[in-house]
Amino acid sequence: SGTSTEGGGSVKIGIDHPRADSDFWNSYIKYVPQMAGELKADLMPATNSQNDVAKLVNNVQALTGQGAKVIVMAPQDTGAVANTLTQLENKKIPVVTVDTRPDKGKVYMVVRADNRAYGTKACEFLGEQLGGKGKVVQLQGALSSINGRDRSEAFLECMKAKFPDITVFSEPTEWEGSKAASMLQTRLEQNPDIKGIYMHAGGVHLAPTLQVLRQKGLLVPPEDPKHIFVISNDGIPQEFEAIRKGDIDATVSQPADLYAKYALFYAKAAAEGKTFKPGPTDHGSTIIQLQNGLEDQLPAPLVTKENVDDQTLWGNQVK
Amino acid sequence: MTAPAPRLRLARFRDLTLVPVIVLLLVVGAFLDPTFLTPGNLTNVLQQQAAISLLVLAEAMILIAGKFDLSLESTVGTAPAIAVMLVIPVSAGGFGLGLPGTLVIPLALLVGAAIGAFNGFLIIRFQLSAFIVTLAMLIIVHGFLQGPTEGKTLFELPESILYLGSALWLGLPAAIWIAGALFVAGIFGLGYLRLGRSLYAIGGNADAARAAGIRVGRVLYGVFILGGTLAALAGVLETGRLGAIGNNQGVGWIFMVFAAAVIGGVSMDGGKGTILGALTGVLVIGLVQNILTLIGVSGFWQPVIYGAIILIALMISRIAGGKAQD
Amino acid sequence: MTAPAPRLRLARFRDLTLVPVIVLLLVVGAFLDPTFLTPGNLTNVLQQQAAISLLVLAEAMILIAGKFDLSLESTVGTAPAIAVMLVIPVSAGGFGLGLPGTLVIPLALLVGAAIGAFNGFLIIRFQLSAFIVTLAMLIIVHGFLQGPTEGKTLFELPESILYLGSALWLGLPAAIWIAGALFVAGIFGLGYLRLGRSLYAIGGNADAARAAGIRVGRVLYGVFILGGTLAALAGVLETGRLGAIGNNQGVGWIFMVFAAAVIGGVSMDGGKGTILGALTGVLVIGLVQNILTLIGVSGFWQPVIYGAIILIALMISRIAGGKAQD
Amino acid sequence: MKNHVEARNVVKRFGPTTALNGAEIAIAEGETHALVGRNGAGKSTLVSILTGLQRPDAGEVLFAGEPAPALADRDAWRQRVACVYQKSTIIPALSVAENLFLNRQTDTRGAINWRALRVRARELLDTYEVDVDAQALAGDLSVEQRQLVEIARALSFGARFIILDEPTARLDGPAIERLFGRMRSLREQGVTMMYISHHLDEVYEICQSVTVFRDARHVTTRPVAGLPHDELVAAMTGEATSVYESRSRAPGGAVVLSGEGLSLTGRYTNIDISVKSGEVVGLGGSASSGKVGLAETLVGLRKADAGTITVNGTRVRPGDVPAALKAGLGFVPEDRHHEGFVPLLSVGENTTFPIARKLGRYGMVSPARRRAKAEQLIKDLDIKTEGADQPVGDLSGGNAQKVVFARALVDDPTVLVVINPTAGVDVKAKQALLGAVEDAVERGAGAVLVSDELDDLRICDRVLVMFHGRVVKDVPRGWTDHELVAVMEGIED
Ligand SMILES: Nc1ncnc2c1ncn2[C@@H]1O[C@H](COP(=O)(O)OP(=O)(O)OP(=O)(O)O)[C@@H](O)[C@H]1O
Ligand SMILES: Nc1ncnc2c1ncn2[C@@H]1O[C@H](COP(=O)(O)OP(=O)(O)OP(=O)(O)O)[C@@H](O)[C@H]1O
Ligand SMILES: [Mg+2]
Ligand SMILES: [Mg+2]
Repeated sequence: SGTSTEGGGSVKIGIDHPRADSDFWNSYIKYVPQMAGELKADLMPATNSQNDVAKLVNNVQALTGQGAKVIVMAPQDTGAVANTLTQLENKKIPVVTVDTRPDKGKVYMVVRADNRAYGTKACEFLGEQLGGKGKVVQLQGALSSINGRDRSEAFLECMKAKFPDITVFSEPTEWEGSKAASMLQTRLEQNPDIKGIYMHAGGVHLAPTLQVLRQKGLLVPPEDPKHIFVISNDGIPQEFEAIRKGDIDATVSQPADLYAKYALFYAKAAAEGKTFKPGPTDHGSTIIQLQNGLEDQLPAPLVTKENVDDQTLWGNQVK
Repeated sequence: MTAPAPRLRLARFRDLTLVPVIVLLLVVGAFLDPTFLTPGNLTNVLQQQAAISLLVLAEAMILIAGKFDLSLESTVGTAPAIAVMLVIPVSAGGFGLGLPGTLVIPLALLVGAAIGAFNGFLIIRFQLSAFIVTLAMLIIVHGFLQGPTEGKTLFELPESILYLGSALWLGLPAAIWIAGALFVAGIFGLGYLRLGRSLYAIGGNADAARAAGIRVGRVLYGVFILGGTLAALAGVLETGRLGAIGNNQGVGWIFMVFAAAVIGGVSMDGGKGTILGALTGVLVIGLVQNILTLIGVSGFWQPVIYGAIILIALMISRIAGGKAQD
Repeated sequence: MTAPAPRLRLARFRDLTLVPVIVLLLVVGAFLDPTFLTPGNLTNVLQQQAAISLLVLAEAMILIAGKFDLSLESTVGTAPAIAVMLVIPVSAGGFGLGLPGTLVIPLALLVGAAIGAFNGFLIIRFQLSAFIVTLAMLIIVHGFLQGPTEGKTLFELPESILYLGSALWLGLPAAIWIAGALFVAGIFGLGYLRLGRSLYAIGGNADAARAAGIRVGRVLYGVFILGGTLAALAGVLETGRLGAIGNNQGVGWIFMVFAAAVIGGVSMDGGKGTILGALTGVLVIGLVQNILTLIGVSGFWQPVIYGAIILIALMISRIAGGKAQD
Repeated sequence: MKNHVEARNVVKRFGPTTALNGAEIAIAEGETHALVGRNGAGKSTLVSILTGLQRPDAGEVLFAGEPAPALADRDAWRQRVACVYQKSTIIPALSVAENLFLNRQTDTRGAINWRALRVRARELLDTYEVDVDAQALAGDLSVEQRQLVEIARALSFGARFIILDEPTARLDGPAIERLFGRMRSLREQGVTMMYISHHLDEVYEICQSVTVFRDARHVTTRPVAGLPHDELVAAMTGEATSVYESRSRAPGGAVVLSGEGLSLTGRYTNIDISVKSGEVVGLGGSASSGKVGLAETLVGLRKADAGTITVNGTRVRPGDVPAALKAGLGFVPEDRHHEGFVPLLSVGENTTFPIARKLGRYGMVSPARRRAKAEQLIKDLDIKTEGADQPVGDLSGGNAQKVVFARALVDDPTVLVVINPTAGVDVKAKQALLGAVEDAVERGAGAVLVSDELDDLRICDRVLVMFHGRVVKDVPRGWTDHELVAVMEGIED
């Protein structure tokens, strides 16, 4: 899509953050101004849609009203932004979405790691650790969130295909630590032989899970037969800490820094009228073609005790 | 023994106590951001508030009649979603009944009315606490969105359901006209019709209303059904504005709805308040949200500022209204 | 026209109308899952409900006194979080004041009491609507968690705050003992203490209570402060159970709290209900949640079943209680 | 003459209470028929059955020989009967005009013409000489004004049968006279009326026949003319009862209650009052004289703008009820529903709140001691109740008033302030309540008695008459009705 190029840096980029109450997004929000400085992008004050797509729509209207020429957003509801995207397309305002891929409506670039890949990686890790049999618990996010659903579906599909002898209990926690703790506790009471846990979000599930395991005396080293293998998702510093201590075994690092960096990178590129093509990029990722735009699939590394001290991981860079 | 006249005159303006607040917000907004007072932005504010304002209208009537409905917020998502699923094919997430797409709006309104009728049934027939019945219904009705869709967003919608929420009539979004017309109808109905006035009588003293020959049960049924229908219409408008029905459509609205109604002078104890007052409450909340967005307050602290403004509006409406609130 | 004694006797058991429901749940649960009736599982249920039960206790007292407090749910997260931030170093997300770690629980309770006092101040002194004041406070207090933490979970907590929520006393989680003791105190206090009985008088007819020599304002202040303190204690227990303070701690609890209190027989109109009744309400909700988890109902349809059970409990408590609910 | 209204063999139960047990009444066309009986005899229950608000458990109601309409058909009921209920049916948040024409603001289905409605309301109010602004909010009216609005509304239906359930309990002399004038002219127009009152002299004045209910049953129906007063009272109470004789006594020397220089804008100005131990001081005056406002100030329900109050030697902080109670005051407020009792709480708790601290140690209240105390009060004041555990909200009006009285007396007050103590109370109860005041005074208390009823004021050692917010005369014992009324009306000073 064509953009009104009036010379690089003076093009205003409007950005909307999806929520202010989760660790992952909090890190992302912190990276944004830093990356904007590095990339010399002209960023307007950010709005925050508090996990509400109706607010997102209002915020985008306000941003364009104030003169934004490019919009960066992270719609947590991938369907309900369709109209907004169409309106922005009509106004010739390119859109970069972060973390989620809108179902409908034109996007310039989607910047995300593949959430289905998270689920698959977790499944493969647990399947191998358990030797293909036993019981595992999946602490799901909210079923109404696309990311939670992608992780959950991919995890279940992979388990069914590759490890049919593993029983999976899925617990809908609504991203709430309290529900996670209660459900896990109940499930462990019912099935004391559970051997693996997949947590959809380290930020909310990590501490409650450890607390339940600790109370049940199950927080023991991998060598101990009572050990429960735990894989997390997000890659926040506390998960790395827990991996180092041996409390959990792995996590999938969702690259908050890269989300921020490439969101702004593509926003600036859009402002400058650049175009991209599917294929490998110079930063170790692949751009794929969608029916409504392009998607840069950023790498999401599996972090275990072996690579937990890798300084390129974003979780090792936050103070 | 006769009451002094000035005080009475003032009472008539009690529904307008928020007007100074609105004026203040307009001035402050214009001062803080040049975009604010542009017709485009103000139109946006109205359009953004159109759907929620219908819920405020519905809730104001229910509150005036002395009852309570929390489940309205769930109807906003569920009513249009069920209607859509009745008409779209299985491949798009529907039930595959193959009903014609033009029926979708009437179906949505019907679903809303049915939810309202069921609320009324439990509250009026079984004399259950309206708060808890509609709280349980809030959960159940939302389950009827999440269950059939399995948490997925419906985005292949029949054209007809999108029309109202996205069309322009005479240069203004249709949603604004619709909400405006319904508010005018509400102001007139509750101000000048016997049926409307009977809501005040029921909310003020149900026994007295019954003694005066008002069919209390029947009127209350009507109010709940109308409330559900308005919530469904709000859902249709919101669907058109957003272009899809997410699982969270309407979720979390109800608190704002109550805040708007109460700062607009509607009493939680029934029998008091006006539709015009409720409208000013909606406007205050819409303007505050818009200003906070425009000046880009940090998302982390936004709730504090927002809540504080509600408190201040509440105090102003208390001081101007002159009476203790319930 | 003289009254037969049986009715009076029966009236005393009105707070126990949910006991048959609890028995039914125990039977159904045992039938559906062999784990259900094990001491381990029942202990878990109690532990899981300990924190929320303190909120129900607080809300029941506030409702009996004829008021309302929605902001309790926000205090559950904010009070311990602020207290923790006061003692932990900047590097761990604190304010860096360097207060001793042992102070963290008293500080949390103090924050809770302060929030309650501020609610009381607005509601009693300014005579504002309790519903909307505490709704605004719900938003503001949560903002005071989200603002200073900037949305981050507090992971590095002083040991002392974790103790109560995770310790075992005589083989049972300390949280159960604490909640149990406070409920006993509540049942006793509201049943046999002058001060406790005055809550019923105030909720039933505040003017008459004032005329009977009860210092209404002072008692209400006390109730709000006690409510805030209990919510803070609930937050401390929950923090110990979860091992960290996330930004969502307590969020969304308040509806369950009201549901528990009301199905337990506490009236939203004030002056009616008992702490024992509220306790049975908590147990019903805890058992339902536990059974749904054990049998692994599809997450998508869980809300429908859950809401339906609340409605059924409500009807049972209505039919057994014999009087219309408000 | 045929019966315009007839109720046969009506039974009505509320839970374990049988409010009507085979009761009957027959009212002839065009007569004004009194229904009397003690508190809780079932009078108001019969009213709700005769007006179609409640369905009798058994029995039937006939209008002009025809069976009554179905309960749901409110319009049919309203054509047959209009009523001023004992419990207010005024909606406070609505204007007087709208209250008057509730659910009939228009004759058509169209929009309400508010201006026309106000005009109609003013006409109606003028017809019945009710001095109330049609535009005022009903909630802002005084108790008396609200009552007048209710009466005007009931009369305005043009029904041929009108029920008035204790309309005069809250009216003062002139207002009662105006009401009676209206009733007489209605009777001349052939309207049938049922009139309920505890003032038997009113029955003699306005009614042609009288029905007596006792213990939920019909006892007798007689023409009023030639019916001896004693016999009527005996029918009501089931025993011979003599007229109340006020006792004489000599006031002591100690001043137990005094107010100096009290002023409250809009209510009263510059009042000095002092009450001695062993003395009953009456406060009289017509509507709006400020007597109630003054009494409410003395007990701490209101805060005076200026002046001081001393109770039993203690200077009490203005507007502080607990402090006044602690200093030894007991009082009966004007409106029992408003300030008198907590309807959901038991008789026991309502009566003992002021002495809760004496019913147990460490802030505890012993239920056993509370019940014992309450049972004693129930006996002393002859409160008709299922027992100390019955909620006061379930009692009949007069018995609820006795509960309020019990609360005032429970702490053996040194000062007793009672406002309209006998409103809605039956003859025998009235004697009991006035006797209770005198008993307390004989034990050494001083009392202030505010009342619109001259009979009540008769027990006073002296009556302070107020007019437009000032005490205009201190009338010693021995006044005649005529003298006192003249002072109250400001005709003579
Ligand atoms: N709604 C009710 N619920 C329970 N009991 C009731 C109810 N209404 C009346 N009663 C009882 O029925 C009896 C008759 O009451 P009613 O009000 O008819 O008496 P009344 O003759 O009008 O007395 P009063 O002169 O005091 O007004 C009383 O014992 C009263 O307690
Ligand atoms: N709540 C109120 N607000 C404003 N004015 C009031 C209120 N109550 C009474 N008044 C007015 O104050 C004046 C004195 O009232 P007060 O009740 O003391 O007189 P009163 O002698 O008791 O009259 P009544 O016999 O009618 O009760 C009257 O003009 C009355 O209308
Ligand atoms: Mg009566
Ligand atoms: Mg008065």
